[in-house]
This record gives sequence, C-alpha cells and structure tokens, in this order.
Amino acid sequence: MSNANQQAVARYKNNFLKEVEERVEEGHWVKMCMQCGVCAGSCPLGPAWEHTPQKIFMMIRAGKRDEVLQSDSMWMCTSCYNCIARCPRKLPITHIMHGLANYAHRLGIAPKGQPTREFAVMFWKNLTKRGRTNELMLTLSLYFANGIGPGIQTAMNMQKIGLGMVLAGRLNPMEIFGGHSVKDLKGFHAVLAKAKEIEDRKKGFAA
Amino acid sequence: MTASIATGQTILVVGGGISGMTAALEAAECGKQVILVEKTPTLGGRTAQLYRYFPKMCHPTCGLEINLKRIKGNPNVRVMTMTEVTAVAGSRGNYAVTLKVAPRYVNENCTACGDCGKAVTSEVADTYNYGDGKTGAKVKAAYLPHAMAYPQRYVIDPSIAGTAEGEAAKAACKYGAVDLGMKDENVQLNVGAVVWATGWRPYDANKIQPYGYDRYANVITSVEFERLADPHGPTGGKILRPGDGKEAKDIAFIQCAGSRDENHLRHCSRICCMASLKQTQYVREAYGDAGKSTIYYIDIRAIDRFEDFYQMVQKDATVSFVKSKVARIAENKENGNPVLHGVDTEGYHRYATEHDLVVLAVGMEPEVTGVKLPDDIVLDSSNFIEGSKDGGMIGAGAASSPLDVNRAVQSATAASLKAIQVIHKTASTEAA
Amino acid sequence: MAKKEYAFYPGCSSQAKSSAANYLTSVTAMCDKLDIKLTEIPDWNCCGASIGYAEGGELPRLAINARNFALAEQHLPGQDIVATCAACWLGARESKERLDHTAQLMQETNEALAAAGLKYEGKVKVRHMVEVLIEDLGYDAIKAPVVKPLEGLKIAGYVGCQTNRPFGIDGESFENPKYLDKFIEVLGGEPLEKYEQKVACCGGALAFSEPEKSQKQIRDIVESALDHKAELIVTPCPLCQANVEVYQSEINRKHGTNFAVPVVYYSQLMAVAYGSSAKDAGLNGQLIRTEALEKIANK
Amino acid sequence: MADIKYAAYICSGCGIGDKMNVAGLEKVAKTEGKMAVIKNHPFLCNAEGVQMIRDDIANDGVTHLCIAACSRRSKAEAFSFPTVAVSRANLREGVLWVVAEGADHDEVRQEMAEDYVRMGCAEVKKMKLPEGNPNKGDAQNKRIMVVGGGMSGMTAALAAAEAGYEAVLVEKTGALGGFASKLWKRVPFSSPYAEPQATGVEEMVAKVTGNAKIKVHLNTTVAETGGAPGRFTVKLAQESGAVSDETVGAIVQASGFTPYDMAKLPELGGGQANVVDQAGLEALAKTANGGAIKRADGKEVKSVVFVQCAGQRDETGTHLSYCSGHCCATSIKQAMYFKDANPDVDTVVMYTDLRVPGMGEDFYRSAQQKGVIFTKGKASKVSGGDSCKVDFTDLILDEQTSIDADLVVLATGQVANAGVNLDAWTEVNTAAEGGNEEAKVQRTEMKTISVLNLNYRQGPDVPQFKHGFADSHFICFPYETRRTGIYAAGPTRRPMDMLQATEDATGAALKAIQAVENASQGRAAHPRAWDLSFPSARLEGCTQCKRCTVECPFGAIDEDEKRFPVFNEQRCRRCGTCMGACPVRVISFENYSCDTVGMQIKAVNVPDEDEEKPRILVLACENDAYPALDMAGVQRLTYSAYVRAIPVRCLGSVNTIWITDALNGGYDGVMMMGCKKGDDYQCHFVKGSEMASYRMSKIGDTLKQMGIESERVVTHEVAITDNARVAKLIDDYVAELDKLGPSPMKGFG
Repeated sequence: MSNANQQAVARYKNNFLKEVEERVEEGHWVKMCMQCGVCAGSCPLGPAWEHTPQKIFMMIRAGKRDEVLQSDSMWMCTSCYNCIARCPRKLPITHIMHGLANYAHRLGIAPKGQPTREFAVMFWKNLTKRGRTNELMLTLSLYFANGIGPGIQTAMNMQKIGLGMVLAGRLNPMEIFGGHSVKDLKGFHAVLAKAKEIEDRKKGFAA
Repeated sequence: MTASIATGQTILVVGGGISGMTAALEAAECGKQVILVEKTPTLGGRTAQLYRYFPKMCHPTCGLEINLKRIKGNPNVRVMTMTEVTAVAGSRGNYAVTLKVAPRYVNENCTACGDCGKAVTSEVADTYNYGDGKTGAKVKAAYLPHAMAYPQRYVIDPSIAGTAEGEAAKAACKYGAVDLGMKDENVQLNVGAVVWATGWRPYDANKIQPYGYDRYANVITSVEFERLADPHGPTGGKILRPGDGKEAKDIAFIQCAGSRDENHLRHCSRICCMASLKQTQYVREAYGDAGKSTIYYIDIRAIDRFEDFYQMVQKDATVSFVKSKVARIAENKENGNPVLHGVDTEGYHRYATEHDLVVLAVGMEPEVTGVKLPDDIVLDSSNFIEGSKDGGMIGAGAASSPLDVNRAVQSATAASLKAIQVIHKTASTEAA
Repeated sequence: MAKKEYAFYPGCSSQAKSSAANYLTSVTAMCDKLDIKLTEIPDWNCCGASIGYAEGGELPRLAINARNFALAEQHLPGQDIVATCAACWLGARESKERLDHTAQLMQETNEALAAAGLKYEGKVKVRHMVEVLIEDLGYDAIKAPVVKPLEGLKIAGYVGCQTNRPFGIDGESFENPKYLDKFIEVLGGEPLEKYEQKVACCGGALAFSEPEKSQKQIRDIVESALDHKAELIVTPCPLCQANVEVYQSEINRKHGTNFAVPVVYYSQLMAVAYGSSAKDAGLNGQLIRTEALEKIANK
Repeated sequence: MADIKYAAYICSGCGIGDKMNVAGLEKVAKTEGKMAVIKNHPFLCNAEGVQMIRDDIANDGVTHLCIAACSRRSKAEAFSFPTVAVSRANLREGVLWVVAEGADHDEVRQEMAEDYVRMGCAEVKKMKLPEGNPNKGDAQNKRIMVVGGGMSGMTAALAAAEAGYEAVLVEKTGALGGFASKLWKRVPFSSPYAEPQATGVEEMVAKVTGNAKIKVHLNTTVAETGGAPGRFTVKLAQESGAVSDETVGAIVQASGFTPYDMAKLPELGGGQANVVDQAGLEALAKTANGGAIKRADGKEVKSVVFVQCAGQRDETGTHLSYCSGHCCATSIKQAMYFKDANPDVDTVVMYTDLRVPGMGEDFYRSAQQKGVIFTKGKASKVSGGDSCKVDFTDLILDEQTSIDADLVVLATGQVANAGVNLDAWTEVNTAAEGGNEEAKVQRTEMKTISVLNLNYRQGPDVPQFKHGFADSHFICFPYETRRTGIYAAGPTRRPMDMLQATEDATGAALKAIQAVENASQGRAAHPRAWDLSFPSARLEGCTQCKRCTVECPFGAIDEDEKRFPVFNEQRCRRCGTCMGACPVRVISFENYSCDTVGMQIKAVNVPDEDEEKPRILVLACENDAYPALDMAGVQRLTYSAYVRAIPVRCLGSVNTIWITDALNGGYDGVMMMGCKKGDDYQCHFVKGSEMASYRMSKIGDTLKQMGIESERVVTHEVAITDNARVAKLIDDYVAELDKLGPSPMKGFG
C-alpha cells in the first residue's frame, strides 16, 4: 500500500494540487475555491474539524500533502450537503471530502483506527458480499470490531434497542445465517471487480 | 401629445435616475433635442433614496437640486414621467418608439398645495421609503412622492381612482388638477438614438434563504437601512429595528448578500463594500462610541481613493471586520436578536454572534420591471446592457454595469456623446 | 384516474424485517389509496449509501447504481425509478447526474456493466416518492382520500438532509422546505412551521462510528420539537427515522432526559388519514409507539 | 433699449388669499414698489394667469416683472419669460407655509409677505435682462485639443471627431499609443470576460491618423496655453525646437500615468534581478510573443509570484496610500499569459483583498479555471536572484512562510502625470513675485513638469484633488473642472483600467464639446449652465487690490500690466465670488449685483425697537440652504416670521456691504447659510462658504466701531437635507437675539 504512496509522491513531486486534481474524486474543483468559508460555518460537525474544508483546499494549494491526507477532518463528514447547497462557487465539497478520505485510505495513510474509516470499510464489505446490506451483521461486526470484550459491553448496552428492533420487526436475528441478497451475485461481483480494476488503473493503484 | 416634435435628430433617454438625467442634460447642454422618460411619477431614481454618498458623506439631493435646476432651465429636454417604452422599431438613426403613459390622475394644474392629500384617508405603501419592504412605511393614497419630487405634482394612487376617496380628492382641489378620467395613453415618437439608463434594483433578499430575511424581522437590506438613517425617512433618522421598534446599536453588515455567488448573482456589485463602510458611520453618527458595527466580508473592495475611506473606518474603534461569508442566521427567540453562525477564515475561529440588527449588503441587478428591451440589445452574462449591435442604442450607468454614482455619471456622460455621434452621422449622411 | 406506474427501488432498509420495514408497509398502503402502482426493480442492489465512499471509491459506486438503472430500463421500460429511501434516491440520482454529464465515466461504467451483460442507456429518471406525490399528484390529490383527518395533532416536519440537499424537492428552499408542513395540513393535522431543526442533520452517517457527535444532533432535533409542543415527528428519510427514534432511549440513559417522541414517516400519516389500519400503516413497527395515531387509526 | 415698465403680479392661490390681505400687498407694490402695473390672480400659474402676463409683455410693454407667488423653485416652467427681467417674491414656501397658523400670527404673516413684495419690487428694478457675453464673438473656435496620445487621448480625439468636431492631438513621444502600446494584451471589455484580449492599439492609431478631422502633433509638448474656452491660444514646442501655434476651443488633458518606481521598494526586491513590475512583465510577454516567457537572463520561467499592492494601500506614509484599482485584474491577466503558454507553470497571485469588481469576477474565475493559485497573504520580504524567494504571512493558514519562484512581479500603482501642484506653486510663486531669487529658480524648475503651461494668474496646470490626481471633487459631477473648458480624462484624473479610461475620455470629450458650444453662445458652463449673465467691472473705480484675481475659484481673472483685473468671461462660472471680494464694489452681473441684493435689504420695513419685532436677514446659498428653507415649508415646519431670506448664488458672492447696510438699517441680526467647507467641501464654487466665514471673521472690527455685538452676525453650514434644522437654527437665533435686546442701531437707519 504505502508503496502506492511513495509512487504518488515521486510522480507528483511537490505538486499536490495536481495530484488531487488527477486522483481525487471531483478534485479538479479544489482550485475554484475563493476562501469565503461558508462551508466551514455550515458543517454540523464543524466544531469536530481540525481543518475546515476551505482551509483544506488552501492547504492542498500550499502543498501540505501529509497534513491533508493524514487529517481526520474529512472523516467527520456526515454527508449532510449543507456545504454544497451554500457554496457560492458551487464546489461539490461533500464529494471532495469523500474523495480525499478515500484517496488517503487507499494510500494507507489515513488515520489508523479512525472509527468512521473502519465502519465504512465494514459497510462496503457487508453490502458487496451479497449486494444488499445485512444490518444485523453490520451491527454485530461493528460492536466486535475492537475485540470480544468491549464488543459484548457495547452489545449489552445496545441490546435493549436491538431487542426492540427485533420485536418491531425491524431487525432479523435470522440474518446471521444469510439474509437478503441479489440473485445474480456473480454478475454483481463481476461488475464491481471490473469497475474497481478500471478505477485502480486510472488512479495509479494498479496492482 | 404629438410626436411631431421628435425627429431622427432627437435622442431618447429611458430612465430618470441620475444616469438618465445626466445623459439627457449633457446632450441637451450641447444643444441637442432630448426626450427623457421615467416610469415612476418623479425623477431622481435610486440615488434620491440614499441618505448620504460615500466617500464624502454628502447628500444626494444636493446634486439632484442642481440637475433639476438644469432641467427646469433647459428648453431642449422634455420630461415624461409615468412613462414606459413598450416598443422600439427601426434601426440606428431612425427609430420608431412607442411609449405608454400611465395615468397620474393629476394634471399640470397641480400646485402641490396638498389639499387632496388632506382629503383622503386611505394609505398605500410608501415605495420611496421601501414601504413595500421591511420599513413598512405608508403614505396617503394622494401624495407627493417626496419633498424634492419633480415634477412637483401630486399623484393619486390607482387604488382610489374609481372610489369615493378619489372623488373626495377631486372635490378638495380648487384648481381642477385632479382628473380621475385619465387613461393609459400611447405615444409614438421618432428618434435617432436611444440611451437605456434603466438602472438597477436591489437583489431580492428573500432568495438568500440562509439569512432568513423572509423569516426574521430584524434582518433588513442595505437600501432599507438608508431610509432608517435618513432624517426624512419613516423613523425620522432613528435606527429602529422592524421587529420591536427598539433602537439597534449593535449592527452586523453582511457583504456579498447575493453577489459573487453562483446561486444568485455571479458578478460583484462593486458598491456594497463601500456602502457598508459608509453605513457604519451612520451608526457612529447616531450613537457615537456607544454604537457597534461588524462587517462580515470576503474581500473589501474599496477601489482607488475609496481606500482612504476604508482606512478611516478601520481606525474607528466601533467598527470591526470579520473575514467570513456568514453561513446562516438563526434567531434568539427570547429577544428577537439575529444570531450569526460562521467561521472567521483568517486563522480559524468559529463564531455564533448575536446582534441587534443585520443589514444585508444586497447586490445590484439590472432593473427589469417596466423595462422592455428591444431584441437587438446585447446583454452580458448578468444581463447588464452592452448596447445594440448597430450602436444606435447605448446602455448607461447601472443598467450597463454595477457602478457607483460617480462612475455611473461618467458612463452616462460617455453614453450621451455616443448618442450625439449617432445623430450626427445620421444628419451628415442625410445631408450627403 | 389512471394508475400511475413506477419502477420501485425500496432499498436495503425497507426490506422485510429491516430497519425501515414499516416504511415499506405504509408506502404500500398509501400507494394503494392513491392509485399508484409500484413494481420492484428485479434483483436491485444496494446504492452504496454515502458512507460507501471510503472503501468503494467512485467508479464502483457508480457501477452498482448503474446496474439498477440498467435493470429498470430493461425490465420496466418507460417507468421512472422511484425510491423511498433518502440515501438510495440520493446515491442513485447523484450517480445518474455524474454519468449523464461525464462521457468518460459513462463509458467506463458501461464497460463494467458489460461484465454482467448489462447496459445503462441514460434514459431512466430517478425520483423520490415525495416528488411523485407533489409533482405527479399534487396536494389536492393527496387531500382527496382523507377520511380520518389527523385533527389537533401537533406534528414537527423533520426533513433532514438528503431528501433536501443537494437536490431537494423542486421549488423548495434548502433552509426552510415547507412540503411536510403542507402534507400535515392537507391531512388535517397541525404543522409546526417554526420548527428550527427542520433541516438539521441527524448525524446518520456517523451513528455507529461517532455516537456522541451524532447523538448531540439528535438531542437538538428532539428538544426543539418538544419546545414546539410536538406530539409527533414526521420524516421522509429512513436514516433520520431510525436514528431519531432509536437513540432517544440511549440519550435518556446517558443524559437523564426522558425523551419519548414518536418518529413516523409521512406515508404512515397518509395511510392512517386514508383509513388504513394501524398495522397496515406500520404503526406496530414503532419503537416509540404513537398512541395518538393509533387512536385515529382504530376509530 | 425700449422704455422700462415695471409690473407686479400677485397670486392669491394655494391659500395665500385666505391667510393674507392681498389688497394690502397690492398697495405695497404700488406705493412703495412703484410698480406701473399691478394685478392679482387666484391661480397665477395656470394657463390663463400666465397668458395674462404674456399679454402684458406683448401688448403693454412690460419689461420688468415681480411675481409674488410661490418659491422661485416652483413652477419655474410656467413663470419663465425669457425676454424680460423677473424677480420672485416667495409668499408660499417663504411665508404661508412656514408662519404658524392662527389669527394671532396674521399681523406678522402679513408684514412678512409685504416685505417680500417690497424686496421683489426693489430687486427687479435693479435687474437687467442678461444678454449673454458681448465678447462671445471672439470665442467661436470649436476645435478640441487633446493632450496625450495614449488610449485615453486617442479615444477623446476620435470621439470628438465622430461627433463632427475637429481635434488637435498632442503627443510628447514619437508615436501614438502611450502605455497601452507597451502591453502584450489587455483585460477583456465585454462578455464573456474570460480571456486576455488584443490591445487594439494599432487599429486605433490607424483610425486616428486616418481621420481627416484629427491633426496629430508628435514629439510635441505644450509650451504655453492662454485664452479661454472658445479662444484658447496654444504654443506647441516640437522636440526639434520648432514652435507652432494652434487656436482651440477646449482642452482634454489625457496625460496618463507613470508606474510607481520599484526602486522605492527594496524590501520587496525592487531593483534586484528577476523582480519586475507589471510593466516589466508586459515587456517580457511581448518578447515571448505567445511562447514561453523567459527572464532577462534567458531562463524560461517555470514559477512566478505576483505580489499585489506593492507600495500601495500604504498606511506608513512612505508609499502610495491609495489603491490603483486595476492591478488585481492586471495580475490575473498576466498570470494567464503564463498558463496559456504552458499550464504547468506555477502562478501564484498573493493578495490581501482581491479587487475585481463587476464582471471582473468572471475574469477571476477564468484564471482559477486555468489553474492560477490565489493566496491570501501579505508579503514581508522579496529577495531576487537566480531563485527568488517571497517571505509572507499566509492569512488563511495563519503562518509565516515563503515561496520560491523564478520570477516575482510587483503590482505597483499608478502615479498621475497631472503637472504642477498648484498649492505648492502658489507658495513659491508668491515668494518669487516678492522678489525671492531662490523661489524664482524653484518656480522655473517646477514648470518643467507642467502639462499645459497655462499662463493663468493662478498657475500653470489644473488644480489637483487628492493624491496628485486632477479629479473633480464631486460625486454627481465627475467632470466639474476648476478650469473651465479643460477636462482631465483617464489615469491622470483617477487611477483606472483601460476600459474605464476609454469611457472616461469619451465623457471628457463631450464636456469639451459642451464648453465650446456654450462659449460660442456666451453662456456659462456647469453648474450655472446656460446662465447668460456675465461679470462686468467699472475699472475706473478699481483699486487694483487683486482680491478678485486671487479669490476667483476658477482662475478666470488675470491681471494686465497695470495690475487691473482682466475678466475672461468664457472661463467665468458666474458664482460672484469676485463681486463678494471687491472692497469697492465695482464688479456686478446684470441680474445679480450689490444693488439687486442691497436694495432688497433696504426695502425691508424695519420696526422701531418699541415694537419688539426684531428683523433678521438670512442670506442663503441658493443650492443647498435656500432649498432647505423651501422644503421646511413643503413639510409645513414653522419658523419665526421675523426673518427675511434672500437667496444668493454662493456665500462667496456676499459682499460685506450687505451686512453693514443691514445692521446700519436697524436689523437685529444677520444669518448666513452656506455649504460645508473644509476637505470634503460641498460648495460647487469651491471656496464660497470658506471665503464668507473668512470675511466675516474680519468684519469684527467694523462691528465694534459701529458698537454692535459680534453675535449679531452668524454663519452656518447648512445641508440641503437640513429642513428641520434650519427652522430650529432660526428660532434659536431669534431667542438668542431676544436676550441680546434690540440692535443699538435702531432708529438711526
């Protein structure tokens, strides 16, 4: 993984903006920011950010590669789209944040143990397994992510809810044995594999 | 009214604001025949609704007085108020123009004695004081638009024209000036050149949803603030906020309210920074050191010697600057104060600041109500007028670009000469 | 009036015994009364949701959404895709816009789809159920079937994020959308128009990973509803519904509050107002039961 | 001239007849006003009333008439009788609407009205119908001289020519084009505002040289300018030393600007290798001719930093304190030069406030689209050399940092080429005239930078406004020059970009055309546009005190060898400052003179002290104070009926004789109301109210000799919006005078 990072560093030398434009989803928008800061003030999770979006764009232009990619700011995004709705330059900020997170993640330099990062990975694995999310497995795997002990602890705390959901017919204990799935799983996986292959080729992650 | 007096040597100026008056007068004082049409009942336009000008803090009515004196004394200018251009046919040097004159219900016999106003009781929105906006100001339905209105003649609001109120106004007039039988009148004119000085209008603040102009009483626009600060305004110059009539002493000015924003106006309106800097001095004028102004901005655009004014305001201890586009406004339910949320981007400082009153520095967009532009007029990406392809029609002042008063007059003077060139060429080709 | 037919995209959470199963139940009842025919897209797959970005990346997310489009175009030609889940609608519509506007992505995506013998033509439209109700039927049509008006019921319309931004419902403001209030009004209830948290984010995407942060959002949403004396919160979004309902007990446990505000779907309000039983309206699916609605339903 | 016949027309409309005894007014007009014809009418301004007056003029030989009705500001069109002398007695706004209602005010109201009738009659008897400048015959030249052959100058010349006027274009270098010809490209003037455009200089030069109406003088400067609008005589000096003469009617000064000298900015690398100003970058771009831009040392530029506001917006007093307006857009354009040639060149624009108003925002976006990086930061130090370095504070990231670059461009400002600063000049010149040899040398030195070399009494160039620019002081009137017939245009008037400069030049050309038209008709120019009156002086009474020549705000009056004033009517703006200045009162206008006002003052009926009715004379500037008094009436605000107001053209025209006459005549006080003075002066005749208060400060001794308290003469700055305030000022002053008691002069009048 980290050799993908070294290759990227070598390829773009000190032109981080160019790297972002070519490799990050919607990255070509970064240059259009005019530093008004409306995104920073619009984010519900704002107070949890170390760097606001507009500041991250400035850091990208200033070539602060490590600080940006290792920041956990992007991982605070709740996908509420307030920033996109208000940006006077119509930057797709939410997607750029997602793109940066994804790129950092793929390079393997995103913050270790960042909970959202880990959840996102689980979620994707969960949904790609059968083509549809398995909410029970998702929940359980999350609780047990940090090992059996704490897992049981969290599970105990949440079991009332879990049980409630079951009673309300909104969580199915049987899903542990499979649950919902697309029928043409083979085709679905083929599509995914192909898409990933193209994307990796494009973004320099080709194995 | 006959069109015979107008010829291919006549210049038509559309819009009676400072740009239109300037374009008309400069040509007339060169000896040209000019017809000046204005859609409202009086000349003066938007500048007549300002309290003071930046950077001199002088009064717009001072210049208006001079321009009106020029008009009264110049036989070459014919003024038609309550008149709109409904059609323009023909081409450079030879236009056939159709005008629609709306009924004023008061004829030239009016001496502005005011008896009709005394006779009626019903009221209408006082548009001079932005009564159709947050000031809520009202006037009698028989009124003189303002103290310097020209023509100095009353207006009867159409809403009472056919009513007993209208009759009462008629009965009260000793001079037979009230004529409730007036109808729309169409006038045909031939002119050689047309100057479009149709001006600007404040961007509709209701559209800027995060700032809640439509939801919070104490969020107003910069043009409304001018009326609040003006001794001739609805509050007699006291800065009373609409929500509860309380004196507003801690005032926030939000720049780029609509401007520099692809969700609204893509252009920069040029005047707003200076307007807000000026308005901070209204706050000082009203409260001295007890007042407080905060300007939320992206870039302060105080071009050329206006920079002096910016530097002066920066030294004013009652004024502070925050480099931030405010994200949203909420309302403190207890006291009705607007609360501004955002981030100061110089460094990184999150704020949630309460103020007594918020003034949105709304942008300029071309005035379109009552303006029907001919098809061969070329517009820019924000619909400002670049002129007609054949050069026979010229944009002037704020109709041609977002301009401050001084530059609008400069633009109108240039437009005036361009119009003169058009009729000169027509004359010389006809002669040849 | 002729039946209106749509290619239905229920999404993972609306499946049987999933977190929004009761949404599906009530939608079925609602559509039945409104003469709307929903045909499920055969073998549809997950939209990837917003959170899918981190591992999924761009093209895989586009591809799985395009798969649904291709299936709809193939099996239900001429029908618009209708999603009930905010995330599904958003994920799908975003993918569609990006594909339709970027030739390269379109080409790459179809290259991927080809692996399953599918092709996305770029024809099908992607819409949210609320759009269908407002644009294809209109408020009068929504009012028409009302037999049990929700009299005197104070309801906070909580729109949330993803049905509102970045696309939202045509003609509605991002900051102050009014359609839920209008729904409540035509159904005979009392909308709380000044409810401030209308468009606040529930922190859904972070519910698992950053519980403290997302539960802070939920607290504000519920508190403000109570300030306005709301008996109910109504929402168009399954994530909002689940989060705001599910975590109230958790918040009570942590902060000693005693929240118990029922959170329902607009479709449940309609089903009840249209005379469906509490069961058909999916009211038995509530973690926080709503006696008020059940009473009306059982009238 | 035909026999004189006086008539008074009294209107009883608008309630005048109800509140006043019109018969009484008629009696005053007859017995005291000595009017031959006296008529009253219930509605004088309507068609019938006006016709009655016209008939009397046509059939009854009426030559002078006093209209006693509303204010002179009302019904101006109805009461316009261009063939006769007209005075207006303001019975409506001046009496009816401002005197308190009710019977107990009937007496004072009537007295006030009668006085205004007396004043109107007295005034008109001293008035002559202005017939325009009798010397207009010598002012028929309508050619426009344009000084400066740059973009502004060429535009002005073409604009005049295309309107049918001959133009004389004077350029000091060997070619037309000016600064614009040094540019690779210019910023866009019209939609879509996305790309730099060809300057179009060549096309314009071709148009100018190809235009039969334009005569071009290259390598030429203006050696001397004399005369006045319609008859300027100009000596042109060729580089060769040859001198030629031109006669022109008006002048457009488009002498352009000089970039602020980089050498004054060592801290920003000024003078070091690979640090250039914007002009320097244009030169490099021209050489590159669309290809890769290379530095002086031939190295291809791979990274460039533009430092905005270099030596501008300076608050330390060392450099330019103003903003030159165009530099942000210019740097954006220049950054595009690099990006268009090679997108991989790093281009950083370092700014504190990016100032691209209007559609400039599109140009800004276009640059970002091309990958130009904008950094909000303040450069503290630039070092040149093979690898330049810019130390700066990043205002967004809040850190001290630096960038390396192959080239640094300093956005320095525009310095006006506006010639000699007259304030400095006057000082030196007075010393020189006093015989100071050093000053004489200094004066000759100063003149070398003069643009126009005017032989005017008040100095060789047009007065400057701020920061050395030859701008107008007025927001509503950007072309309100202080040298009639001479109009500055382009960056010499105000810092500006090329688009604004060409528009400015077009406007200036119009004003020049207007000036020659007015001069040829013997009419005044703005703000008393079309005024046909003109000043005449009885020189036999003149004491050669030079006050008029010194105090004329427009440098209209020169001196002949015997030190007598020489009036250049075409330069005159009819403000009357000279009339106010003249200690022996030999200067007057036909319809405005020491007598037209003096006789009004004398006509007022001043009660004896036992009547306890004080009289206060108000002399009000007709542009601001008088309208304020009027509008107080329009708004039905009341003030004391003891005042008698007389509008004056300008407080500068107030002659102290009026004050002393009034006080001698038993008035209890005199109020003078004029415009704001000082740096932000509002007086359209520049120093009117300043002059007035200066003269009043001198009047103290005279008052002492007369045994009159100084409080009996006051001056106020009054704005046109001061409706309520004027009313209060008057009432407060009446109260103050009441405490002071009646004037000691009463009864001696």
